Amino acid sequence: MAQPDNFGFGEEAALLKESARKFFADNFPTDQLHVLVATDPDPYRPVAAPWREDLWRQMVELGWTALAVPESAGGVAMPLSAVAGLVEEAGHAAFPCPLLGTLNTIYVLSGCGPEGEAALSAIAQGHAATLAITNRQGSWDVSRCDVRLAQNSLDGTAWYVQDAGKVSHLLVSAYDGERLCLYWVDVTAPGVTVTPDAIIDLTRDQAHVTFQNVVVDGQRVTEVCTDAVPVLKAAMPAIWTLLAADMVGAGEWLLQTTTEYARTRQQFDRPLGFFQAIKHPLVNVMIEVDKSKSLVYNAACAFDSEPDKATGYAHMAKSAASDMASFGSSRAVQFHGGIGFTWECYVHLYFKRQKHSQLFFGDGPWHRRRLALSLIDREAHAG
Amino acid sequence: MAQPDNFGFGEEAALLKESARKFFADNFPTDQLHVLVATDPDPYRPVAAPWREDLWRQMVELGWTALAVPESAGGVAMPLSAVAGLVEEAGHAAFPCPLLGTLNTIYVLSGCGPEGEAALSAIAQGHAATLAITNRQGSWDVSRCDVRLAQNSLDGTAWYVQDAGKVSHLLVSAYDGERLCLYWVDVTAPGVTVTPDAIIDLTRDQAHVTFQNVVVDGQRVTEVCTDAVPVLKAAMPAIWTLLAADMVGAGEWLLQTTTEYARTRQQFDRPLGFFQAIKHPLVNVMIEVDKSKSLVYNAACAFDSEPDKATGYAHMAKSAASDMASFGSSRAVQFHGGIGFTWECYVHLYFKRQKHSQLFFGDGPWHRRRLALSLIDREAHAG
Amino acid sequence: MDSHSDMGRTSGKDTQEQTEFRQYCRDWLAQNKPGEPPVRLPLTALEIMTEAQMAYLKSWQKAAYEAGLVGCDYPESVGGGGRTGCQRIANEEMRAARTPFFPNLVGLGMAAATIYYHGRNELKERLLPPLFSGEHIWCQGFSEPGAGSDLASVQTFADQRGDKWIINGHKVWTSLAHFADWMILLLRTDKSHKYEGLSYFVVPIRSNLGKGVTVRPLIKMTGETGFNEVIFEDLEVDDGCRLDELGKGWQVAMTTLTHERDAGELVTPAAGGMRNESAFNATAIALPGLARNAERDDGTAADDPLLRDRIVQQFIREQAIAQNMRRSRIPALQDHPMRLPLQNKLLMSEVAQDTANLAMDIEGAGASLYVGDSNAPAKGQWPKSYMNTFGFTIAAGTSEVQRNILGERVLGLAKSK
Amino acid sequence: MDSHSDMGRTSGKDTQEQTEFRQYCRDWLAQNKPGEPPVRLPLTALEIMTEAQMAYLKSWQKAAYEAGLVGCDYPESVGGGGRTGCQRIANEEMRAARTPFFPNLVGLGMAAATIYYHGRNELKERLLPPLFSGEHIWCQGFSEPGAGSDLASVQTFADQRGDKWIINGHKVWTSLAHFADWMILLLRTDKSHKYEGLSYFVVPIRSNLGKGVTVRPLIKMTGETGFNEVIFEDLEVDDGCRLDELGKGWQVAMTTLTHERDAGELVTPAAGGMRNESAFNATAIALPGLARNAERDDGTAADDPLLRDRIVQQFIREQAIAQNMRRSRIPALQDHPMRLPLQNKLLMSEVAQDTANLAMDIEGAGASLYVGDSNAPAKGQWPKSYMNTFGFTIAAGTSEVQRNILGERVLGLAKSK
Repeated sequence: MAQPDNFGFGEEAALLKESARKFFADNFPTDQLHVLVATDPDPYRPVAAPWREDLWRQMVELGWTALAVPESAGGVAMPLSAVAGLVEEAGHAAFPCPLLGTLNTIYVLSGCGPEGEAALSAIAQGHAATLAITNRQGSWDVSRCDVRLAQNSLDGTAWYVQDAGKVSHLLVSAYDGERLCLYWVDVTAPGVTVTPDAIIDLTRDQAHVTFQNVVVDGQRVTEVCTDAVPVLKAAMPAIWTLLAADMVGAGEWLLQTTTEYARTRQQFDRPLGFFQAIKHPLVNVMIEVDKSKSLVYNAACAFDSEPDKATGYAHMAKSAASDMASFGSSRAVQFHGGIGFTWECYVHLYFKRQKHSQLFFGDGPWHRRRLALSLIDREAHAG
Repeated sequence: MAQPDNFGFGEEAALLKESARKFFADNFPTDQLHVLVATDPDPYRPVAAPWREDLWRQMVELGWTALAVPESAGGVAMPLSAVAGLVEEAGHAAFPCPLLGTLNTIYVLSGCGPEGEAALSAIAQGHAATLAITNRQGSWDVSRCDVRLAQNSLDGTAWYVQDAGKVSHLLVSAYDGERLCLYWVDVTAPGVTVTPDAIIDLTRDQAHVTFQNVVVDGQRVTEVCTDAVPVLKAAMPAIWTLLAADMVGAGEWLLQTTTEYARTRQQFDRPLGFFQAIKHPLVNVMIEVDKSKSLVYNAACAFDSEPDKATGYAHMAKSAASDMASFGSSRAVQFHGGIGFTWECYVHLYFKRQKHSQLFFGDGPWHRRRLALSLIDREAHAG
Repeated sequence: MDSHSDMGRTSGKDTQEQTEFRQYCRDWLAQNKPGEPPVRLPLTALEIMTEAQMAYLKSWQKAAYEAGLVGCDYPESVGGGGRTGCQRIANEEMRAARTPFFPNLVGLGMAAATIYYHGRNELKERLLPPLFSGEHIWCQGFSEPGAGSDLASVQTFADQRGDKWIINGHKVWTSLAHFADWMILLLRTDKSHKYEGLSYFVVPIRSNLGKGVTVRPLIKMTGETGFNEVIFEDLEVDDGCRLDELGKGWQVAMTTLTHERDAGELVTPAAGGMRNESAFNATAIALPGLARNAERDDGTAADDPLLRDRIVQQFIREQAIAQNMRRSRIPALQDHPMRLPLQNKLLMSEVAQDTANLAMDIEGAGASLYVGDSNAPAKGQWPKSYMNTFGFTIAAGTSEVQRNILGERVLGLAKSK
Repeated sequence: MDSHSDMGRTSGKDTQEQTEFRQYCRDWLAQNKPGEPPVRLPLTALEIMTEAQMAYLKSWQKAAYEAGLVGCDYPESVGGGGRTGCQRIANEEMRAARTPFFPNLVGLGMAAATIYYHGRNELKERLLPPLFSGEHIWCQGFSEPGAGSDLASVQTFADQRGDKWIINGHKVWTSLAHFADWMILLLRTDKSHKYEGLSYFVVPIRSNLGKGVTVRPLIKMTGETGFNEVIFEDLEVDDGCRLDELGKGWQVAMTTLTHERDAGELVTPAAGGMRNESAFNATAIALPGLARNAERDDGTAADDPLLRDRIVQQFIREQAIAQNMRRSRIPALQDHPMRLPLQNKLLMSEVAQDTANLAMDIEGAGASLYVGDSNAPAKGQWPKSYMNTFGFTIAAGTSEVQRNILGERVLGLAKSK
C-alpha cells in the first residue's frame, strides 16, 4: 500500500491542527504557563506538577483524546498524521496534560484485540491513562520490566512513568514468569503507590509506581494482553512519532522566540540577527526543525498506510527530533544571552522540556543503532 | 620521570625549527612546489612523484635525518620534541621527501637492539628508508601483515608504503610462521618490486611492494628483529606524533593562507573576514590547529621523558590532528570560493595532503577507540 | 524499509491526467530506455568532458523530448507538452527507470524558465524547442573573477550602438561553455547604479567563437575540466536578445537563481537523471556496500558502530530532503512558502559533501588511491566526488550565502551585508 | 596514562626560589589543608548561596593568605608576597592537594590586577591586603540590561559634584554582590562619546546598602540564586575611588577582561581550587564512573562505542587546554603572544558545556531527575551543571564575542561590528 502524497493529512487534520493552535493560544499563552508551573524556583522544592485540569476537560470534551480510538470502541479513528498535528500544537504550547500518555496507551491497547476494548472505551469516555512499562534502568527495550505477576498479583516497580499524576489508569507491563503481559490498572487499586519524581521539566510530571500485592481482580485490575512484546513493538512507531511531533512543536516555539529576540535586541548598534554568528546557527535550527517535522509526518503516514515501513521511518523521526531538541534548546538559551539564563525568561521551560523529550523513548544514537540493522545489515545478503 | 615544563623543547630545538622554516621558505616556496608536482592535472595521468632530490641531499648534509639516530649509531639523539619541530616545518612546506619514512624507520630500528645498529648507521650516513609493514586492508594493527618468511625468503606484498619511490631501503615486517620479524631490505634486491600507486596527494608518493622469493642473504636483505610486535608498538607513539606534527604544519599553512585571502578578498564591499560566517569557522580552525600542536609537543615530550604515558598522549595528538586536518582543509577550499576549487590555486595541494595524513596510521575514531581502553576501562576495578 | 531509490516517489493522489501520463511514461520507458552507454559517463552533466559523452546524452534527451517527457508543463506554443503537473511525474518515472541524465542541465534547469517568464514571444518560440530537445546546449554567464557570491557587482559591460550592443567582459565557472550554443548572461548596462545598472541577455556562443567569444577551460582540483572562463571582446548582439526591460537584470537573475535552487515554479527534469545506473551513485545507499567491502581487523567497516551511526545519519538526512519536498506542497504543514524550497540546494549540497567525506573515512587508507589506480576502492570515485561537492557548496550561492538568504527572507533577520 | 587530576602540573624547570617555595607549599598544605566543609559547597565561588558557605571559605582564604599562598607575586607594599613566578606554584600545589576554592573569585581574578595596574598607591595599599585575605569580597559591575556583549554601551552615569561623584544606574549579572563589600564599576562620565565617555571606579557596596545601593538577587534557570541586579540611586563616592584617568574606563576594563579570560600577566589563584573534592567534579574524569554506573540493556553506558568516543573526546579537549597553557610559555612554539591566552575562556566554557551535556546523555532517562530526587544519578548535579555552563558561555564575553576577538586581534580579520 503506497503512501498518499499529502501524508494522509487532509482537510479535517488541517482544521484540527488549526483549532488546537487557537485553543492553546487563546486559553493558555506562555506567560500563564510560567505563572502556573514556575512559582517556586528552589531546586529542592517539594514535588508539585500544577496543571489546568479544567482546560484538559475541555480538550476531552472536544473529543481530542478519542481521536485515535478505534470506532469499535467509540472513537473517531483519525489517522496518526492528524493526531501528530494535534500533538505538535500541544508541544508548541508545552501544555501540561496527559495527552501523550493517553495516546500512547491507546496505540498499545489497539493491538490487544477484544481484551483491550473496555479500556479503550473508558478512554473514549474521557478517562486519561498512561504506560507503566519502563524498568529502573530506563531501558527502551519493551521486553524489559521490573514488575512481576505471581499468584495473580502484581509486584515490583515501574519507573519513568510519564503523566502519572494526571491519570486515572495505568497500562502496566509485567512478566508472569513466562511471557510479558499487560494489565489495565486503576491507580486507586489497593497496593498501587504512585511516587512523584523531582524532575527538571516543569511542564510534565513523572513518577515511579510501586505495586505491592496488587490483585488482578478483573475489576480495578484487569489483564488485557498475554503476549505483550509484539503488541508493544507494533505501537512503538506511533509513540516515537508523537513524542517527535511534540518536540517539533516545542522546537518551533524556541526557534520563533529566539528569532523574535534576535530581530529586536540591539547589540553593537545592530539587531542581534544582523550577526551571522547568530543568524547562521538560527538557520541551522530551522533546518533541523524542518527535517524533523517532515520526517514526523512521513512516519505518521507510514504508520497509517505502509505498516512495514513504520518502524524505520519512526526511528528516523525520533532520531532527528532528539538531536534537534538538544541543539535548538541550547542555542535558544545561548542567543538570549544573560536574560535567557534566568528563571524569569520563558525559554528555560522549553529548554527543560526538550532535554526531557530528547532522552525519552530512545535518543538519537539509540534509534540510529536500530535503524542500522535494517539499512546496513539488511543488504548483507545482496551485497 | 616527570615531564619538563618546556616539552624538552630547548634552544637547540628552537634553532633547528627556525632554520628548517627558513630552508623551506628560501629554497622551495609553494609556487615552486606547485610547478613541480602539479604539471599534469589529468586524473588518469601516469604515476609520477617528482621531487627535489638536490634539496633532500642538502637536508641530509645538514644532518636532519641523523637527528633522531642514537649516538651509538653515529646520530645526534635529539629529543622527539625537537624532531617534531623539524617535521612540523616540513609539513608546513608540504615538502616531497622521505623524511617521515626515514624517521619512522629510525624509531623502529632504535628498538631492535644491536641488530638494528648497522641499519641505523646507514641512515646516519645518509640513506633514506621507510616502513613496509601494512597489509592490503590498510590495518594499523602492527601485528597484521601480508608478507611471510619461509625457507629463508620473503614472499607477499606490503601495501601503502609511504615514500617508497625515494628510499634505498625498506624495513619490512614478515611472519616467519610463528613470530613477526623485521627485515632491512635494499630495494634493489632481487625479487623486490616497487609498484607506485596512483594516489591523490601530489606531495607524497606511495607504493605497494611485492616480495617474490627474496632471499635473506645477510647482505642486501638482513634480519634485524625476531620479535617485532613489541618493538613496533613502542615506536608507534613517535610515528603518530610525527605525522600529527606534519599535519599541524600543513594545517597552519591552510589557516594562514585562508586568513590572508579573507583579509584581502572583497565581497559585498567588505573583506570576506568581516563576515562571521567566515571569521568564526576560521577561528575554529585556529583552535583545532592549536589543540593539535599543543598535544603534539606534549606527546613528543612524553615519548622522551615519560614513556608510560607516551602511547596515550600520542593517541590524543593523532586523534586531534586528524580531525583538524579534515575540518581545516575543507574550510580552506570552501572559503576560497570558486578559486579554491581550481587546480591553479595552491590550496588543493594541502587539502589532498591533509586528507591523506588524516587517514594514515589511524584516523581520529581509531585512536580514540584505543584510548578508551585506558581512560574508561582502566578504572573499572577502582570504579 | 524499502530501497532508497524510490525515496520521494509517490503515486497516491495523481489527477486523472497525471495517472494516465504516468502510465504512458512507464510504457514508453519500458520500451525506449537507452541501453548501456558506449562511453564512461561522469556524475552529472556539469562534468561532461568528451564529444562522445555529449553525443550519447543528446540523443537520449532528443528521444525523451520527442516522446513528451521533457518540457511537459510548458505551453505547446513554445514547444512544450501543454500539460499540468506532469513534469514531476515524468521525472519520477525516469528516476525509477534509472535513465541517464539530460546534458542540457543549465538550459532545462535555469534558462528555460527565465526565458519563459522574461522573454518576448518571438524569442520563446525560437529558443525553447531546441532547448527542450537538447539540440542547443546552454550555459550560464553570471560569476566573474571579482563577483562571486556578490553577484550584483558584475562588471561585464554592454555598450549600446543603435539597436546593437557591444559586449566586453570576463565570466568564470561557466559549466558546459565548451559545448554551449547559447548563454544566459547577466551584465551591466549602466555603471552608475549597482542593481539598477544590470541587464540580462541571451547570447549565441558557439556561432561567435573566435568572433568576440573565447572559451577557455578551467581545471578543477580533481584534475578534471568541466567549467570555463568565457571572455567577451567586442561581441555584437541584437537588442532582441535582451530579456525583460533594460535595468531589470537583477530581477531576471532572481528568477534564474530561484530555479537553480530547485525552488522555482516550473519543475524541470534536470534532477530526474541524477541518480542513474550509468553514473556513479553518490548517495548514502552506496555506503553500506562500500563499508562491507572495506575490511577491518575484525570484520568490515560495516561493523564499526561509529561508522554505522554516521551512515544512518546520511540516510536520514536524504530522507528528510525528500520529505521536505513532499511537505512543501501541503500549505497546512508549513509557515512560510519559501521556507522549505530555499533550503533545498543548501541541504543537498552539504549532505552530498558529508556523504563523500564519510565514504573516504570508510575506505580508510584505500581513500588515498585515485581514479587511475586499479586497486582503488569503488574505482577511486569517492575522493573525486568529495572534491566535486565543493562545487555544489560554492557555486550558485555558497552555503554561507544560502544561510543569509534563509535568515533574512524566511526568518526576517537583519541583512548581514 | 596518569590520573587526569595532575593535568598541567609540572615540576621540571623551577627556579631556585620556585623550588623552595613549592616545597614550602607542600609542607604547609600537608599540615593545614582544611578539613571536610561543614556545609554543602557549590561548584564555584559564583554559586555561593549561604552565609555558612561564605564563612567557611573566607576562613580558608584567610589562612592561605597568611601562609603566603595568595598574592604571592604582588609586591609586599600592597600586601603581596614579593615573589616571582610563585603564584603558579602555589596554585599547582593547592590543586594537587584538592583544597577548596577561594570565595573572593572576582577580587583575586579581576579586581586585584586592575587596581594594581590602574589605581593610585594609596588605594592599592588600602584595598589589596583585605582583598587577598578575603576579608573584603568583591563583585564586578559591568553588564547592564541594555549592554550585554556590547559593553561600551553602558549607561550607568556618574555626575561630578566637586570632588564627589553621584552615581545612578542599573547593573545586572553581578555575581557575589549579595556578599560583596566592594565593586569594580564601569560607568559613563560623558554621554557624548561612546568609548571616551567611560570611566572606572571602585565602589563600596555593603556599607552603602540602603543608602544609594540596592542588591536584588536574580534567579538562574537552575532555580539557584548567585547573581544579582545592583541598582544605584544617587550614590555618592569620592573622586579618590576612580581608577586611572577620567575617560580611560574602556582601557581599564580591558585589563579586567584580559585577566577574566585567564590571559593576564599576573597569575591569580582563582582557578586553583576549581577542581576540589568538596565541590562536584564537573570534568571528564567523572564520566567513566558515571557511565559504568549507568546500566544499559547489555552492560552499561561505558560499553557504548559512541559514548566512549565522546568521553575520550572530552579528555582530549581538556588535555589540550592544559597543554595550550604550557605551550603559551614557550615563545618558539607560538606565532602570536595572545593567540593561546585568548582561547582559554572560550575553550574551558565550551568543553564544560559539552561534558555536562554528554553526562546527561550517559544518564539517559535518569537525567530527568533533579537534585531534589533521591534516585537521581550523581545526585542530579549534571543537569544543573549543564544549565550553569551557559553562564560560562554567556558571561564575560559570550562565546560569539570571544570568537570575534580571536578573529580580529589574532587573525587580523576585519571588525564585524
